[in-house]
Amino acid sequence: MTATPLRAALDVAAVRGDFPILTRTVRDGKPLIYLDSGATSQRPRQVLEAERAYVERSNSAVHRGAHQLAEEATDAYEHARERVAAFVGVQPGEVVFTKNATEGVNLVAYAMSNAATAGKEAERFRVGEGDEIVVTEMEHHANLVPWQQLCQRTGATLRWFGVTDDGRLDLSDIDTLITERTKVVAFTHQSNVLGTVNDPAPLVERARRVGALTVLDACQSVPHQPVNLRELGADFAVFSGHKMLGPSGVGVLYGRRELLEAMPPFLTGGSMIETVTMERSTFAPPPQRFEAGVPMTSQTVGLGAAVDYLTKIGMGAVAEHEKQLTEAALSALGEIDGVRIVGPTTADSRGAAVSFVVDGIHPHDVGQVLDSLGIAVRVGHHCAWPLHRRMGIPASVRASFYLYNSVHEVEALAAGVREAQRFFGVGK
Amino acid sequence: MTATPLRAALDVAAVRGDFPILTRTVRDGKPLIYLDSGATSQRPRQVLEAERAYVERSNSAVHRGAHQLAEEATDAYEHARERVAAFVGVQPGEVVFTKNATEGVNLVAYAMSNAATAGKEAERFRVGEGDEIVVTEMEHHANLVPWQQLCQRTGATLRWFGVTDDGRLDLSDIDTLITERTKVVAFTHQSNVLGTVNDPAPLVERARRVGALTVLDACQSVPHQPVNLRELGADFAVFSGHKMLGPSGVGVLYGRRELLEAMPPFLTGGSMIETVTMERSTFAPPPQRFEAGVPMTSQTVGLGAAVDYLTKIGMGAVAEHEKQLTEAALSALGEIDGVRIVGPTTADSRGAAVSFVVDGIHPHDVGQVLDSLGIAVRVGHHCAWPLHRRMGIPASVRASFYLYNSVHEVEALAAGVREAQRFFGVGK
Amino acid sequence: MNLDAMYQEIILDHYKNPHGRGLREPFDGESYQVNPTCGDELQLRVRLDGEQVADVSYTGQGCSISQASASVLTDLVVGRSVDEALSKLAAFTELVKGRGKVEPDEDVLEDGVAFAGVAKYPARVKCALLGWMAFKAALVQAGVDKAREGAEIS
Amino acid sequence: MNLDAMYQEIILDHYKNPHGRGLREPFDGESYQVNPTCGDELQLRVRLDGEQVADVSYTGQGCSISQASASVLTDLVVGRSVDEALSKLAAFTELVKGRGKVEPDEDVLEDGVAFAGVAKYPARVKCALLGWMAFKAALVQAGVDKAREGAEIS
Ligand SMILES: Cc1ncc(COP(=O)(O)O)c(C=O)c1O
Ligand SMILES: Cc1ncc(COP(=O)(O)O)c(C=O)c1O
Repeated sequence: MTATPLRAALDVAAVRGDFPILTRTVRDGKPLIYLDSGATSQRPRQVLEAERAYVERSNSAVHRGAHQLAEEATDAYEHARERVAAFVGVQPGEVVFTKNATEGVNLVAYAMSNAATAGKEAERFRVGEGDEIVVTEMEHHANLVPWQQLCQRTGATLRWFGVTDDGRLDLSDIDTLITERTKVVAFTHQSNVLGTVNDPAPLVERARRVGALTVLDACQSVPHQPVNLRELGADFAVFSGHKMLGPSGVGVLYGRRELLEAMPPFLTGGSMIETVTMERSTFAPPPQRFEAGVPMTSQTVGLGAAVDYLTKIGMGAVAEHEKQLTEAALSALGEIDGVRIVGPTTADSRGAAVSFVVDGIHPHDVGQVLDSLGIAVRVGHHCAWPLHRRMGIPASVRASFYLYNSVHEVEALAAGVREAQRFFGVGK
Repeated sequence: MTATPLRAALDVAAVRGDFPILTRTVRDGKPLIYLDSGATSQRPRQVLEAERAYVERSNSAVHRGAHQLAEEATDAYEHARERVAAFVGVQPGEVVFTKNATEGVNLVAYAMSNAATAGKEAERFRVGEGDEIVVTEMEHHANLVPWQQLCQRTGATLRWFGVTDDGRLDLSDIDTLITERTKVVAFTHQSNVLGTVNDPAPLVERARRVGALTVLDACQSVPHQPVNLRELGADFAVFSGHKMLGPSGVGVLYGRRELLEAMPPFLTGGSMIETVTMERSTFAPPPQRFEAGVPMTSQTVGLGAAVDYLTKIGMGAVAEHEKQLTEAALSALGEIDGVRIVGPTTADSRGAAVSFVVDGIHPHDVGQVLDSLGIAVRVGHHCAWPLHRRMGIPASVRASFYLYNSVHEVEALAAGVREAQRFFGVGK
Repeated sequence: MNLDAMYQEIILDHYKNPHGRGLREPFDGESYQVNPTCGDELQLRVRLDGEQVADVSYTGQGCSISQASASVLTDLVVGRSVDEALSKLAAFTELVKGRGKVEPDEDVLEDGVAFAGVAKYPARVKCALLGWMAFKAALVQAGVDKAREGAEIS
Repeated sequence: MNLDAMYQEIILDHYKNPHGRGLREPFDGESYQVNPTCGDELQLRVRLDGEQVADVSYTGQGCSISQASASVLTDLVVGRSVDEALSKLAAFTELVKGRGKVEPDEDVLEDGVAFAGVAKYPARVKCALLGWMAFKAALVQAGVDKAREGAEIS
């Protein structure tokens, strides 16, 4: 019996029909070609409608009322939590809703410095002088700066893995980087610039061996491929609703249950307490402990609908579709003289963020020409400045694809780059 | 010439027509009587439509792209900031978008402990042993627990103003409470339980004299009365979008410009940096410095629309309308034997949160009876547990009114309370 | 909504005339539970006699549901074996968390079946379980193996 | 969109053949400016001769707009009085922040008028102002009174 790997069928035209914004035109009537989903994705009708139905019918404060609306709101909120948890293979109690992934990383980093003055159960989160935090040179600022700041607050030292010339994580010094001194290993699952997909296994294993916590930045993986966080084994992971067809203003921090249970709170206030007196407070169990104040209720409902939408299409199909687009882009751009791909040049262990530079034209100017053709890409360092420095470039152009993009749009991108070369009189 | 104070005309029926949820029924066909706006308010069609129009047309990451959508999104976001700023009489650069008011208070409290390891410009934010933070006994947990935690992190001491039996702030010991040791005076503008409106002037003046910072919890005032934060003189203030007809997931921190400029960051990551290397980062000027990661874009657009809506109706008219409802409620509930109002019993310097207890029936049970009649109130301690303890009660029933409530609904509330007494066989 | 379905006579009776109320000595385990949203609180003690629940005593303040539930609890578990008590706990938990879809067994739950109406109001489930959570925690404190706890309450 | 409206010949010329580029000594004030979203950077020095801007020298890397704008800047301010330079700065700022609604005065801005097209693209305004922000900061460092800075740039 031979397994025939199915090229999963994703009907791009049908998918596009669900996204109202994709029918609009820009710059004097050019159809929008949206290749900036790595920054933020678009929301399908189903998400907009779920959110609206909630607001028009059940909107009220969750976990705080005894009336019917409050009941419905709480159900909607917790039901969203269940679906998001199931989507990444974890328990609902392990899912904390944040405003974005950035807050999630900060939450863990601050909880760790808060551990200094918290109870004994928080001991394993404490960091101080002599301790080390390990990150990588390909991190988004969101998974770098909070750790720098944690070091600044606590006196710990930041260390990092380098990146190879072809944009892969250089794990050759793993045993000297991750040591008994290491408290946290924070790394990205998928680079938002290079597209590189990192295998968490060696890092998780080594971290576990030395007793360090692992924090996985899953912002660019969860939206684009099937991800089972439990299987990956990281202790914590973060991702953002707005990058996976959901609303802005909602993100997710996953934490292993026993860790969340021992971890001190971060934001404090209403809904996260157990008892409060003027003198002192005690705190609710997770996930409530980490959700202070009235939460982003309708946004979680929207995120739940986004997860349903993605599940219905199938994350395997999404990944497969993106792989086709990535292959097409790597080949079409690779053919252009004077274009250099920043990151792996094949689609293996690689996601659909394709960054490149064009000899003789600044990325900003390339982006402007593409924009004039209706093609929305991102230019700059994409919040990964150290990575750009490592790759020897100040900035790059990034096209990032999602389930609603078509091969036709990839071709338009390549044609647009040639047009930029023509306009600026470079290339042949 | 005599000034005739106009009873401002607010057309409740017309207003109600803008709120889709108010037409629904609950509990087997009872028309919804929503008296829980103190927890969260409902959103008018105009807000829903503004948000939807944004998402269907311009949705993209703000401050991060050079394409047309990113331009439009950035404009929409910054335009919302301008309108929110104007609504409370401050400059756009003094408005920081947070996920809720709770985050706003935490932001200031964490920035203050971060000041310990930040540069010299942050000196005035530093707190440590011997320093004092002053709050009040009527604070919402959101303006109490973060200060307790700041004290725990830094060794500072928490002190507080008491509350009088009739629910007013007891300022008699202001000169011994706010002293040269005081670093922060944090207090609510309007109590979410008592309805009490506090005059910020004496607190702001005294704090200024001793060089302490003031943090105003404006969650319950900005939605319900004309508020000019500049005139009130507080250094910082917070409020939440979801309590003022806007979306959940967006709140506001106001900070005086020179303070925001000197204040260390709180959440760190993308969009709030100036330069980043692996070794260290520098940070953008405010307000960007305090808005890490992709923000709640569509939600700020919704908040902008909410502010427009309120402005069109006029905050004077809103306050006047609520005053009528409050007077009606105080009188209708006051007439019932066995009902005790928690807070001032006249509508002077008082907002439209009316809390009460009913002899012989636990608030939870009162709430349940009201719910069975379609009346949504809140029961419990409303995130003000120390205040309830001070008032000698474990919990209370709170009805909170807004511009879409009618005197008829107030009457239904009073009738519902009588029904609860009948059902539980108490009262006469 | 039918108020009577929630506030059945049995519940109101237990509320007005609670059984087993008061804190008694000696005891083997004790627990203080609080409902963080409404401030209801319950302090409960359990005394074991070998494998038997010899006494449950409690004090606290809260709504009719939480107080009546504690009263029903004492009726159901005092004099039973720990295993029996744990299976009552499991059955009661299943009932009130069942959103009105669980058919209660009167042989097991006796007066506890009256809480079937409460099960339809998720916001009140915590009230109904307050005493039971305290009972469970007190049992653990009294040395009953966590693994025997039976149905998870939370 | 008309690309030619933004990338006017004048701009492309300045980009390809920048005026005054390079860092020179001596200087009285220096500033390093960076565009945090795209990483463009510019280091700029100014030398004063009494009330006169004697030289502006700079280096850096960035897009055509930021580089051309720095080049135009040197043409406009070198040899002028500080006051004249500040009023050019004010006029240029007003133009590029004007969203395409400000009519530039060619007598004041000379080649700078070519940036009228850029003004329609708010994301590029920072690029166009990078050199001017550096110039302003360098002037302050060189001792020019902050109060004289003229139009606010930010
Ligand atoms: C007076 C007061 N302060 C603070 C808050 C906290 O607001 P949020 O939960 O939106 O952060 C609330 C509302 O819950 C409030 O009423
Ligand atoms: C890899 C990666 N990590 C973190 C983030 C931060 O996500 P957010 O801005 O939603 O917090 C992003 C996106 O901006 C990202 O691409």
